[in-house]
Amino acid sequence: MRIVVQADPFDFGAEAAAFAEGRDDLGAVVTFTGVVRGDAALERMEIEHYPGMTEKALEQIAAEAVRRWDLGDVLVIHRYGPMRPGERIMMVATAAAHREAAFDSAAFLMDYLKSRAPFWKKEHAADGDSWVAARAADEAALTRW
Amino acid sequence: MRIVVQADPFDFGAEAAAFAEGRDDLGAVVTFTGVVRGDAALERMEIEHYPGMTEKALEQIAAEAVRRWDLGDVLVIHRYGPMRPGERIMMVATAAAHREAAFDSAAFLMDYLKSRAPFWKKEHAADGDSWVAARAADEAALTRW
Amino acid sequence: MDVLYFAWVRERIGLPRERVDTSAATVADLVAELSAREERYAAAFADLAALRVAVDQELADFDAPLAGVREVAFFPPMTGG
Amino acid sequence: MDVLYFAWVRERIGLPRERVDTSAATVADLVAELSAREERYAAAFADLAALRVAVDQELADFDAPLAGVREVAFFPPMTGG
Repeated sequence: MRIVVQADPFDFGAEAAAFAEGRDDLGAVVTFTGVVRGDAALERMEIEHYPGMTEKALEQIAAEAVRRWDLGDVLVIHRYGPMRPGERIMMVATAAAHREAAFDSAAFLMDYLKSRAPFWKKEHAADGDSWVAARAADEAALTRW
Repeated sequence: MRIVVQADPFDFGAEAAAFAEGRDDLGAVVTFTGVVRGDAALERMEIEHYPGMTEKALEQIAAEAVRRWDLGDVLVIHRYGPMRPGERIMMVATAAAHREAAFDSAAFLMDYLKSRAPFWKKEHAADGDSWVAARAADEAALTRW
Repeated sequence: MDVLYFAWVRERIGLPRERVDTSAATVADLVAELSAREERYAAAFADLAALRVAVDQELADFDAPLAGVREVAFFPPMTGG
Repeated sequence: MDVLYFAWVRERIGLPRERVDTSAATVADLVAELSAREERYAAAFADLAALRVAVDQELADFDAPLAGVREVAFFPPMTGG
């Protein structure tokens, strides 16, 4: 299990390739990557976080995934600070013997990370700045677990 | 949409990094990778396929995913021939505006690929060879879509 | 038409493909015709529930008609991914 | 104790953290105490349904007790991922 919170970009290809590499007990690997979506007006996205609590919250969420599914490995990387449209914000990766556990645990990590890890997105656009509002659908997604 | 059927290994890290790279309309990217699981006795796995029909079946499955979800891109790579435990057999990748579509379509592709694309696995072990039997759970998984 | 065999069906029949001249109306008729030929065919086709069939590279049922068909393939349930 | 503010709560109050000497028994008491101080606090805490709170870096409710607590943080619903 590896949890990384950093301002710098991460190398998604290298992280994906190294995750669970050569492990022959894990038949299924799932990755999810979040990317800054842009529209004509968006100049940059700024992610604020709560140093200390962020790492703790991500570790608790990952530990809960490991408790619920039989996972061979879990990776969470999340950036903070300024990012441009098209840049990768974060990734999770899960590895399990079979695909159901790998898919479900990755979706679980994302649902909890969205609504329970202390990150806040602010959009800086040509026509002004605004904090991204939490989606009701994201809070509702937690009830399925 | 890209469908690749080949005997050679593929570079998972490079494929994952290149998929939907820089697309700022796609906030969510999911990958699934299947790996040869080993146990003490397994020496190698051999995958047989049906040239011509394989490509056609994978294209139909990917087209159906694009019809059901609003996907910005889809990738399917599947190998055939001999492989050793720990080697990557195949991958799928999906990209969408939001995570629900990316997760669901990747799981859909895997469920259909498992039971509807003409691949057959044979295990070569120290104590003999055997064809891998289809799992009832894999056929049952199709009913959820 | 061309008849193709994959995985253990290929191994049991002993060849990957063959040219078959037939007037069988359906896949099931073709199966009956081949099974009558030789024991190895009868053995391969003994349990149709354990077999899948593709007609011109599309999955089909055993009652699928063969008129105009160029290629029929028999194989066990697929195990990709 | 240390009181931290994030996102628009931080902007509205005008600072990221401060040291508060308080005898508030619960988070809700602390909110009432801060709101009584100055208009910017009252504005930030006007709608508690739009706020979340963490006590010693764990998500908590507004009725959570503050005895022995070192750090309380206020922020809007989270939007990571």
